[in-house]
Amino acid sequence: MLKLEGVSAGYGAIEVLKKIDLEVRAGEIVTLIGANGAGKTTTLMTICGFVKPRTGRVTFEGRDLATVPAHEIVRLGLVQCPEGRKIFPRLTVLENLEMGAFTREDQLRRSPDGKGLGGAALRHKLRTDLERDLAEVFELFPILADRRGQAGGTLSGGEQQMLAVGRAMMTKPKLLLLDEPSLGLAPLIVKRIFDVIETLNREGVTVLLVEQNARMALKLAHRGYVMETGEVTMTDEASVLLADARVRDAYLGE
Amino acid sequence: MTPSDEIGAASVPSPSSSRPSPLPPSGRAEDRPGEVLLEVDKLTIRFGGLTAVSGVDLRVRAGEVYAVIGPNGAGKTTVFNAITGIYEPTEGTIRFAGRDVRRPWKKLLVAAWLGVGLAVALLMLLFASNIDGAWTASVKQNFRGRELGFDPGRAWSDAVAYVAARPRVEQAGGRYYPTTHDGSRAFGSFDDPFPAWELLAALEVLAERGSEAIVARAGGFVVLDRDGVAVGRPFAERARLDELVGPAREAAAGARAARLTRAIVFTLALLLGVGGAYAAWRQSRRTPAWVAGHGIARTFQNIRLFQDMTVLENVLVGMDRHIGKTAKWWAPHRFTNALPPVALGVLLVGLSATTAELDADPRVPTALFALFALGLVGYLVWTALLGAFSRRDLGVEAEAAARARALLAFVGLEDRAGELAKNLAYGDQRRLEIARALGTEPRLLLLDEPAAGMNPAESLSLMELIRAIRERGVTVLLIEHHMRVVMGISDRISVLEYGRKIAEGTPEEVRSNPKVIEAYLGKEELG
Amino acid sequence: METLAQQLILGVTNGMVFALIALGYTMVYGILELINFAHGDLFMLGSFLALTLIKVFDLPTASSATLLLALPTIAVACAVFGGALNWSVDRLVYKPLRSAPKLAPLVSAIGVSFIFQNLGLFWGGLPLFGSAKDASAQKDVPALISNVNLLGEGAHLRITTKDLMVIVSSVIVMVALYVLVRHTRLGKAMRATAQNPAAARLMGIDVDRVIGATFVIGGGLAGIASVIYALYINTVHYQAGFQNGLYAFTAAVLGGIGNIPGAVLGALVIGVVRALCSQYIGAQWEPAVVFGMLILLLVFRPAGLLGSHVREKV
Amino acid sequence: MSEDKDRQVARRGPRSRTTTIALLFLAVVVLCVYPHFPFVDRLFEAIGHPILLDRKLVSIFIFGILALALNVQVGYAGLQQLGIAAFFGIGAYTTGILTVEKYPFHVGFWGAIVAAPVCAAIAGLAIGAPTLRLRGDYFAIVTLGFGEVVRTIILNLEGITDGPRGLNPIPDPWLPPAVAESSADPARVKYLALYYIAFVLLVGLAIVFRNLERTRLGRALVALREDELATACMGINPVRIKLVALAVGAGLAGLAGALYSTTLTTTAEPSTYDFNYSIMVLCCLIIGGVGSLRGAILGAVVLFGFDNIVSPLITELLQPFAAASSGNVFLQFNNWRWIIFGLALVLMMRFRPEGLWPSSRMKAELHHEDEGPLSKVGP
Repeated sequence: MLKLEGVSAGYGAIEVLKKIDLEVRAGEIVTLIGANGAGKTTTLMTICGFVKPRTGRVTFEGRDLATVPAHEIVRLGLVQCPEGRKIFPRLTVLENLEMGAFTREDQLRRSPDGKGLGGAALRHKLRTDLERDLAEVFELFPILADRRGQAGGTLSGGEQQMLAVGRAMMTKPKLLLLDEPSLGLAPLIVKRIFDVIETLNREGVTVLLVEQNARMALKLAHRGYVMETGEVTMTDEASVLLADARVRDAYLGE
Repeated sequence: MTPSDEIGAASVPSPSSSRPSPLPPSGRAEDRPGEVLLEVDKLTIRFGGLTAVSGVDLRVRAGEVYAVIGPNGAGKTTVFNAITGIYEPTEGTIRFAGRDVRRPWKKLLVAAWLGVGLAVALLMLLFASNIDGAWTASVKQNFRGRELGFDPGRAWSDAVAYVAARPRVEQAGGRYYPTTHDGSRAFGSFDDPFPAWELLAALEVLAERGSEAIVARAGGFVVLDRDGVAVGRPFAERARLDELVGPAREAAAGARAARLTRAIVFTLALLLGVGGAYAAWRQSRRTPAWVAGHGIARTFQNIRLFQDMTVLENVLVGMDRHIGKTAKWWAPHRFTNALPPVALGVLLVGLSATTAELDADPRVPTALFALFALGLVGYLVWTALLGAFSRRDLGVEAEAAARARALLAFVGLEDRAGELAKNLAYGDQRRLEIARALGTEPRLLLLDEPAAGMNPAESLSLMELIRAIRERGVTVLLIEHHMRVVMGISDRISVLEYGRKIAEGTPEEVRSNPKVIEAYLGKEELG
Repeated sequence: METLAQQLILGVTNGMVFALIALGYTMVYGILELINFAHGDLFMLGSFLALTLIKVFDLPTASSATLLLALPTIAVACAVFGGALNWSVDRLVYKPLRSAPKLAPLVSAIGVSFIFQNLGLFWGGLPLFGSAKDASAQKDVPALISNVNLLGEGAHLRITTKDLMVIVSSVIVMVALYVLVRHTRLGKAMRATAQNPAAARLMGIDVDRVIGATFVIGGGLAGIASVIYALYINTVHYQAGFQNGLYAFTAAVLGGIGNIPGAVLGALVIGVVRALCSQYIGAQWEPAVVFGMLILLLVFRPAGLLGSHVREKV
Repeated sequence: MSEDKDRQVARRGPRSRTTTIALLFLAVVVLCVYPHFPFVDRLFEAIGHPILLDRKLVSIFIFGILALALNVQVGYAGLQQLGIAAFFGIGAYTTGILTVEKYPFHVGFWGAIVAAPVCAAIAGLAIGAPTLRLRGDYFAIVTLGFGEVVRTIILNLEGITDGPRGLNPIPDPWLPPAVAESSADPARVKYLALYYIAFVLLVGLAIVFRNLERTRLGRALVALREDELATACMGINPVRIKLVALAVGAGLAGLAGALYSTTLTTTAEPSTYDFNYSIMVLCCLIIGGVGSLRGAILGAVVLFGFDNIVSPLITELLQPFAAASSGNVFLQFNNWRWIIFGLALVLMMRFRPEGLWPSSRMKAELHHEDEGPLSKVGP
């Protein structure tokens, strides 16, 4: 589904990624673990088109992303839920979620379902789709339903993270990139978020998960990649990695 | 893809259990272990309508490692920000080593606001009373060229009279013209300034009292008040007097109105000035710099190093305050250093000045004074800036650099001193931030998620570091999510949730507290 | 009392024109945090275009029916011109500097402002406006809209057709802008971009296009304002953009920069203060009073009248 | 410190460092003797287009001092200051009021040169103390507004400042008789005196600031520009440092004002001290390199040189064409002035934002693009 072949990228004079190869197949949860500064976030940024690869190719469903601008990549169904919960602080929870569905209209227009529809019918379909998806998000994160009228910036950290995940879900991704969803959250909430990721995956969303909490990530994922200073140093089935002595030493702390 | 053999081994710094503590003693009074160092009482912080922290109490004792845990958004960092003076608490107090963590009120400062307020008010008063006119009335009118000179006393009284909207007498060509305060209207012309002057003043008095002016004959014509008491001196012609009374009374009324406006403007401006100064001071009562200067240092959640400075410079910035104490600008060596150039300048100026014929040129004394002042300013500049490069100051800097290096060695960064901070690895940046904070010679060190983003091995060596810091006699207060770190090094733990403290105690107590498990830890994590 | 009422009317009318310019400042600032110094001069160029069109089509001799048709057309033309120019400037000058430190676009904006002023000078030197020697002189705009008092010639208070024209047209434009920002997809995208450009991009919003659209809208508002201003004040000068731009910018700051209703409120306040100042203190003190007020306000309310204080996240 | 030196060497290489020092030294020596051997002027006179460089050098020095003053505020303290002309004007008018014949003070040039900076610095403190806590852009607007307020006040207090006429004549500086009698031509004596006073002040200030950059104050300033809050948490009071920078910058601008008005023998009309002038000085910094001493001076030379030497020269050379087409607005070089400035600024920001001759530190600070895409666009 997603394929990185020999991708190098960086900022200014610094090369962060050095010839990365990475692959995500449809229906998988793949996790990317590694120390801070290993280039995990940069990898995600490169996939999303925020950072252009210097060498190598990023392909999504066979399509080369080199020439596709960042906002178009979202429309292809490749969505990132960024680190540090970049939500819209002065929009309400509901507006934040609706913002996630921003590209929906364009997508619908292009899709076969929406081709023949006129303005009113299109809007009606949009509305019903939106409401259905909202209900789905609220079902997963009931707390968001309670706070739908509240400004995003006034939510607590955990709620903001849920909002960010919910917002990413609203874009109806085929492939969801999650950047450290557990960062700075209470263990209890981390668990909740991981449960949601599992649920989403069962519903057919492919997930690429970047995580500090290597143990939980590897328990959840099908496969894992280990990154170190800009290079992928190991890749295997998650259970194998979990059992690997070197991984245990470096990332699991046992 | 071949898995590297070096995973972990390369990225994990060697454990530093045998790390020496090479630092000289901090020079502060040693805190007695067990004594309450930081006391946070019923701390409440609201932003707009949102309550971030409500009624939190913390007691941190000297010599312990105290951890604050809780979900993100529970208000932990907000508490830190309040302690370090970044936020002003809405309610509650924060006491450090027995004193309030805010700048004390000082008489001098009260006087300073009043001064500022008065200055603003005076300026506004001048504007309200037409600063241009005041200048004309006081300076221009009273300066009649070099030969005739300038009477400062008269100028002052004229300025006061102008601002107070009192009638004035202007003179031209040997005759006197009594005028309204702003000079907009003159009343006749006289050989003698007194009658007209006093007449206007008298009329004004009467207008203010609201009493009738009576013109009567009593050895000349005078104005009488209602009781028949003469106001002003006799006046020769009745006709002239009659002509003057009406307009003069109008002028008096105008002056009264002007005085009223000025009084209002003055009062308002005074309030504004004092209010502004007070607001500024209130804001600055609790400043991070002041707090840091009193022994509380901190690190930040998302590392805030000076990225484009070297590692060593980062630590030196932290030590700045203490370098400053040893290198005061008035230190004696600065005076001696500055002496030769200043003496030379004075000598040169003096020589050239004495060659002048002092009596002939009246500008010479002024020039000498100015040169003296210049010398003084130059000297100050010299002492403050150039003097910093005396050998002694270089000594101070070198000593500071040595201490900074010792600090770097303490956190294990001794061989990175010349590197730019931004080029350090993530874990090293955290360590550098701690070293920089230690540079301020704190009694209490606040660490905001020091282990965030560290792998387990790095976390372990961080724990070592925190223990070493405590052994140096620095109390540590930290926020952390990594339970392993928290449980491993803390003496006591507080748990916050939604801005409230839900539990406090030793790691064991907290770990088994059902409220904490429910709200924060969850069940599995403890296994 | 009548003088006061009269000055209030004058102030509100003036304030409306400033508001249109201030909106352009505040929208760009809201999204890019850039003080677009060239905005005032863009407005000036717009008024030159308006004057040129008026002269080219010889409107002073036209019938009032023609005028009714021609003036909105000119307004649209100027709006298009302003929007296009502003957009091109963004593309050529500011866009390459998106990631640079804040001083860089600010200085560039000052540079563009200089270039615009000079273009205005050249424009004024065209043979159309008479002798080229007077390029820097003030140009008169023919009085196309009558200055008749709507309350009757005898009335103490004067509200003229001109005042009405200014107020009505400005209000229409502002309402249109409000609807655009509140209720359209573009408006939504603009608000999202203003709050968090990176997240907006992750939502599939083309941030560059939104910024471009903001410049177009801001420029368009300045274009419309320039026509209204030319017809209202009846003069055009190549340095007028600087003074008016400064007042408009002050208005935006006064209201809380980045805040759209704030800009309008700030502009009205400035218009009224200027009018009262010229009546009661003296017209020559206007800049001192306006900027003095601005400084005082910022001391006591650092985020402006309607702005919200943004707390730095530590 | 050896550490320091190592780094500098590593950055720029020893050769360029010595070359720079040698060049600077040469420039100082040449400028020291230039009034006596004005070879450039002779050259242009020979061509038939006198440019009077020697006269204009005094103005360049003064402009350089002004640029240094702004550099303290903008470059060192990182304040976005758009009203330096106000302090310049305050200095000039203080000099005017304290020295002209019609007012009773007569403190003379030497008194004014002390009083003018003091007054300007007090004005700087007065405007800075309540507003320094404002965010960068807001501070820019406050200083811009302050500039306008000062200009308006100077213009309108006609009773004091003589409004648009300006205060004059401002007397020549008192000089020791030995100096004053050194030449039969008093104008030449005055010119030489002002030349050397301005030159010595400029060089002296440059030395002082160069040293300041290496003191702990310099270090604190760098830290402050990078992260104000973190600096404050190190026990360094940012407000105090910024206030000092503001006052010092304002005072130096006042000093430049005193020199300027003495050179002109008038305070010049108030509209000299307007926003455009402030921007001109800012342009000096930007062209030369914000925060760089040598850059500020270079910028002053380039900008002032262009405006007062090159531009008139080109105008003169174009004279035949301009005259032929009777006032074609495009053919007067002077009319292109602002386009050239504007383009220079825009192109500069696009291609060399660090300026022509930046300091290595500032260069690093201005190239912050390497931080990743999400960090710079956040709220």
